[in-house]
Amino acid sequence: MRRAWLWFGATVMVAFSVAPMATLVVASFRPGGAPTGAVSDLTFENYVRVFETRPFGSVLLRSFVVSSLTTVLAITIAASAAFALAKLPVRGARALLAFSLGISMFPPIATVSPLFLVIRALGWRDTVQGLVVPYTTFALPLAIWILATFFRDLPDDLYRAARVDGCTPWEAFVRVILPVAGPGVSTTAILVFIFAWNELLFALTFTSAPEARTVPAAIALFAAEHRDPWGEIAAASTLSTMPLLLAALVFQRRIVSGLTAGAVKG
Amino acid sequence: MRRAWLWFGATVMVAFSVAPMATLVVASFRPGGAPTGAVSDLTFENYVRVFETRPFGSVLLRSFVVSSLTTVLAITIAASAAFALAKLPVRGARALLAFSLGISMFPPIATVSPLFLVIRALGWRDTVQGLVVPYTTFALPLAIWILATFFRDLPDDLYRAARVDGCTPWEAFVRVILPVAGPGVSTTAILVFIFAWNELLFALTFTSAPEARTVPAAIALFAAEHRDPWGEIAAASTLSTMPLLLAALVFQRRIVSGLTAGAVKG
Amino acid sequence: MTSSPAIQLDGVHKSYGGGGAVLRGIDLEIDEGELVTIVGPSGCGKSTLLSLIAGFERPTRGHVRLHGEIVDDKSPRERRLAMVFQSYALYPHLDVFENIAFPLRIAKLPAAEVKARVEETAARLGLSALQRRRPAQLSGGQRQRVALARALVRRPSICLFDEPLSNLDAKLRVQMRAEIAKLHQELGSTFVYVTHDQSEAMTLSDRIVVLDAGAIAQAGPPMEIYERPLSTFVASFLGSPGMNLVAPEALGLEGTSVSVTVGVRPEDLRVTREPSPGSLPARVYVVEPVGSETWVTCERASCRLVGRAEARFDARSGDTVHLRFEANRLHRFDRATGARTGEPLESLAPAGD
Amino acid sequence: MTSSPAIQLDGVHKSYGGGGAVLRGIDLEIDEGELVTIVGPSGCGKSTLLSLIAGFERPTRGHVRLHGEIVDDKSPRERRLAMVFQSYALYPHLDVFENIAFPLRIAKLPAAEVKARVEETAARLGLSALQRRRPAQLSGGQRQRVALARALVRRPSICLFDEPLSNLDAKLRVQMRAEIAKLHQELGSTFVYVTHDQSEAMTLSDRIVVLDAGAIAQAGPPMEIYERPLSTFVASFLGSPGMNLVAPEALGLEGTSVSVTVGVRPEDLRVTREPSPGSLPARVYVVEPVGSETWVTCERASCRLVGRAEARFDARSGDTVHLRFEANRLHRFDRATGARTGEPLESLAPAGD
Repeated sequence: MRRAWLWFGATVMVAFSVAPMATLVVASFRPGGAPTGAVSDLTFENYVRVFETRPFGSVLLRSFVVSSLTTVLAITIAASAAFALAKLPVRGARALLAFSLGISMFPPIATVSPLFLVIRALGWRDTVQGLVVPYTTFALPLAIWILATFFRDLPDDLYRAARVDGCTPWEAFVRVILPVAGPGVSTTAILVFIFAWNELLFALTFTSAPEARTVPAAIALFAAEHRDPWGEIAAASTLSTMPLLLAALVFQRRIVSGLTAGAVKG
Repeated sequence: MRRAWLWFGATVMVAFSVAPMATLVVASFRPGGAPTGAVSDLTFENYVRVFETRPFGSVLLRSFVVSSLTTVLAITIAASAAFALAKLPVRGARALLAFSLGISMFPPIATVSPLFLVIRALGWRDTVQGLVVPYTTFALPLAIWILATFFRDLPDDLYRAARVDGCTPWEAFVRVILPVAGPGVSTTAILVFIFAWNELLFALTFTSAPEARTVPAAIALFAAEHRDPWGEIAAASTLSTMPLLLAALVFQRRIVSGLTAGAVKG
Repeated sequence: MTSSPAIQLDGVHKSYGGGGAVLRGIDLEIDEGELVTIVGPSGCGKSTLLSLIAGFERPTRGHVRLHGEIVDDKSPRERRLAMVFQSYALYPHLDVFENIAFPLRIAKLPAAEVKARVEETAARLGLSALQRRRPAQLSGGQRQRVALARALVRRPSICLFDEPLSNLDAKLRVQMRAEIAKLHQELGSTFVYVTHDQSEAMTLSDRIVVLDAGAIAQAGPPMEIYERPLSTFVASFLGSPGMNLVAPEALGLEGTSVSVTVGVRPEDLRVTREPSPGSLPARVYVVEPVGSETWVTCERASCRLVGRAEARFDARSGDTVHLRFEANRLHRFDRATGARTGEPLESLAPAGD
Repeated sequence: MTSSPAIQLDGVHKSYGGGGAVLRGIDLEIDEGELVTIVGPSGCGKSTLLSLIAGFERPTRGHVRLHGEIVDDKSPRERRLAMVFQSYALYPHLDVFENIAFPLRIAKLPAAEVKARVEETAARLGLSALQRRRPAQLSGGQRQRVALARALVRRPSICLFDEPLSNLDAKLRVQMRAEIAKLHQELGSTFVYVTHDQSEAMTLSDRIVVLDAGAIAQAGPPMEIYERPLSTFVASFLGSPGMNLVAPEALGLEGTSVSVTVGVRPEDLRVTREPSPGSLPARVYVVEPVGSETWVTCERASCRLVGRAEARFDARSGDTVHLRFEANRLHRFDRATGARTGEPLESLAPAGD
């Protein structure tokens, strides 16, 4: 019984996530992005075209800058806020956290138009901050929540011991809480980075210059062009997953232990 | 110092999430959706038009069906899987969970085109399952992760006691683990529902019939029409947040305690 | 009653993937109706042993038999044991009545019988007035009673206890200990009781099994183990304060040809201010009054010895006191292996200091 | 040394929003160099008291003074105390050396002095060989030593201990207890030691403060409290097993005009198989051998009494035994209030049964 479920689950997962991914990678190496064909047909043509006929280099750079800044900003704010929520006796902390989580759960499609007016009024269209600030705002609640969960698991005595040993609250946070919660912080950082890297709707709305787009927005707009860009879409998509794959490989152990800490037996 | 940060944070949050939301609601009650004007101008015209000139009733229904089915399916599978990961000695559980989390983190824009081919091949365009199955697949890893975290916090002895008291593993799961983890399960269910309710990209790609669209897809396509639909977009957006707001009000205590369990001091 | 022992372990080994063995060849028979405590320091494998009997894990080698039948592959459900957990493991979403009724409900007993048996068990454990409370509304001692009631409501022939008292405070621990002993007498079930607390083991058991690093160091009735420990490990583990284990010189004894460690229990080592015939002088290290008597830790020949003095013994660190003991209360162990090497040291005559 | 007490609590109240008071008017002075244990059952407010002294919380009413100065609004950092936590609270990302050095590094001491002082403290606590280990690689006892070293490396004038031994096993607890007493003697600092374990309080303290429901039930030297408890609460809390508290009839005594509860310590109640002049018969309820002696719980006049018998006392539940005690070892308490009402009951002549 249990085995049957396992196989069923694995099949669905392969059909709907692994298989499409694989198809995509294969297509990116074929002329015109045809999903099937002989092995000898493999080519780098699509990759070359992505950079030669489009500003994909600057798009990648922009994506990287936006995602990194969002991550740094969100983690800095979220870590301090989560620490306060988890370890200091803040009045109404629960309600505050629940409210901000609630806000971040409203449909992005509903807020994108009024937010566009704000961004335009600030003159932030096509700027880095025009994406970083809304991303940070929307990533913050979940980041605070996850980090607070990690911080909460740290024994109170650890913070108290640091205080008795002469630390100010800030010193206790920087010298004890933060290093000890290291895996949790990196996990959260990676989640925020991925959110910013993958976000499509805001990126599409708040940018118009081709160089100011992020990767998902750029890929989405390939399809709006006159000729069939399937091969280039595949190449760009594959390229866009590279940084995530690389990060995953580099931080593999940390991510696994961070993500599965407390979730898996033994 | 701490106060200054708090005010700064609150301001950013208001400017980039609360304010746009409020603007939207106000605009939905004005002729043509003009964001400012006299109080006497308030009208239900936009709401009426959304239902009279468009199939918005069936869109709402479709959204509700898709989101509910996704939630039921994802929670059923995720709860069993999370239970197995958290309480049974499954070999390679960590790696499996990390792998599936990794899969769900790839850019949706990258998988949407090959996934479209799968959906088309199965003849699932414009169908409920055409959205429910991919949604479930993508929601599953995070749902498993969150649930496993909740289940893991339950003492092992609870499961062992149920086993000694004569339960099969399944009975122990249904009669002890699930009821005890109640708040965690409802929290996860709400997160999955919101994900499915808000999802735009797959909904836009895998549906073409106006009646088969979900709310975000329908709203996104308002803008593609010939005349300026700003007032109707505002009305539809406001309507689309209603179920979430209602659910939030009804389950308020559960959500707050579920979301903030373990994250907030006291 | 069958003639087979209630529980029988045949050469049970247990190791976890990669790590060393947690249990190394345990042979043990527990008779119907016995109360056996399994005792040892943390990490000695005693909880693993209980897990193997309960069926949460299976032995790597060897067999577990219940009433003569090999049960290695049976689930906890099929073994029909009861168990009391250190954390109590009450079901927080059920009230006291439903917690106690849970095993009966799972066994699908008729409602009337469930009610009758739960009420009888609740009454026996003094829980009648609390039946509608949730576990969160109970004190530690009450939770402990509910856990006991839930285990005993099924009238199990075997009941396992995994350090059931270690979350209670000292007062309640002593009180519950007596109640468990009494319950065992009344019910006649087989109790297997795991603890790290030697005083629980001493006071409760028909038989004590001392585990050391995954093997049985000694098994037998409490007083037998107390009076004739087979190794320095057992000698120092049982009794509080534990037995003094020192070089023979520290007790003013002549060494024999073999290298020995001499043991003397603190209660057999009288500490007095004034010298008496045959007493040995020593320097006070620390004085610990416990009310009814005073434990005095002394230094002599660079060994530390704990001895007993009367209740209001007045001495300060550094004072000179005098130790007296009877030669037939001494124990002798091989210095290298720690194993008991012979009868008490009567042959060694106390020498002048 | 100043003339003000090291720690002074003036009418300290503490309550949390909504709930009742956790501490109700605590007045306490702790002198320079004293070792005071604060003892009581869980929930009596002893940990809150320590939090108030350490500065994690501030009193709702009243004041905390350190060396004469009111410190209610000072942070733990400004109070310059040291503290040892129940959970040890070692910094898991730092090795033993850095853990011990942490308070000195925060105080920005020069590296050479940090090194010298850490090494001296590590040596004193037998940690020299472990300086490069991480806390996760240490045993419970070693962690405890590191926690002690970290607290003492600053040579604090006041050191707080929050149940520091309760996570250790019984053996190690007894050993560390003696070491803490020794450290106190050597350092001359003021130690405030919170515990729920009466035996730690008895053996360690210069003075014991017994807390009951947020108020001081009694304070004084251990033997004074042990021999002259001011209430039934204190009488039953100190000593193990605790004092027997029964109606006078149970001890064959005539009641006087006032309603009294009579207390007798188990070690003052001799249990024998044979009757002797003035002894009282009783039925055995349960027998608990502890090695050096045997505790026998008896039933008499529907009261339970614990008495002491010799080591190999052989009796079964239901047997008749005989109790003997000396009248000057009895304590008398008011039955309604629990307060001590007079000198030991010499006026009540033992009656025949």
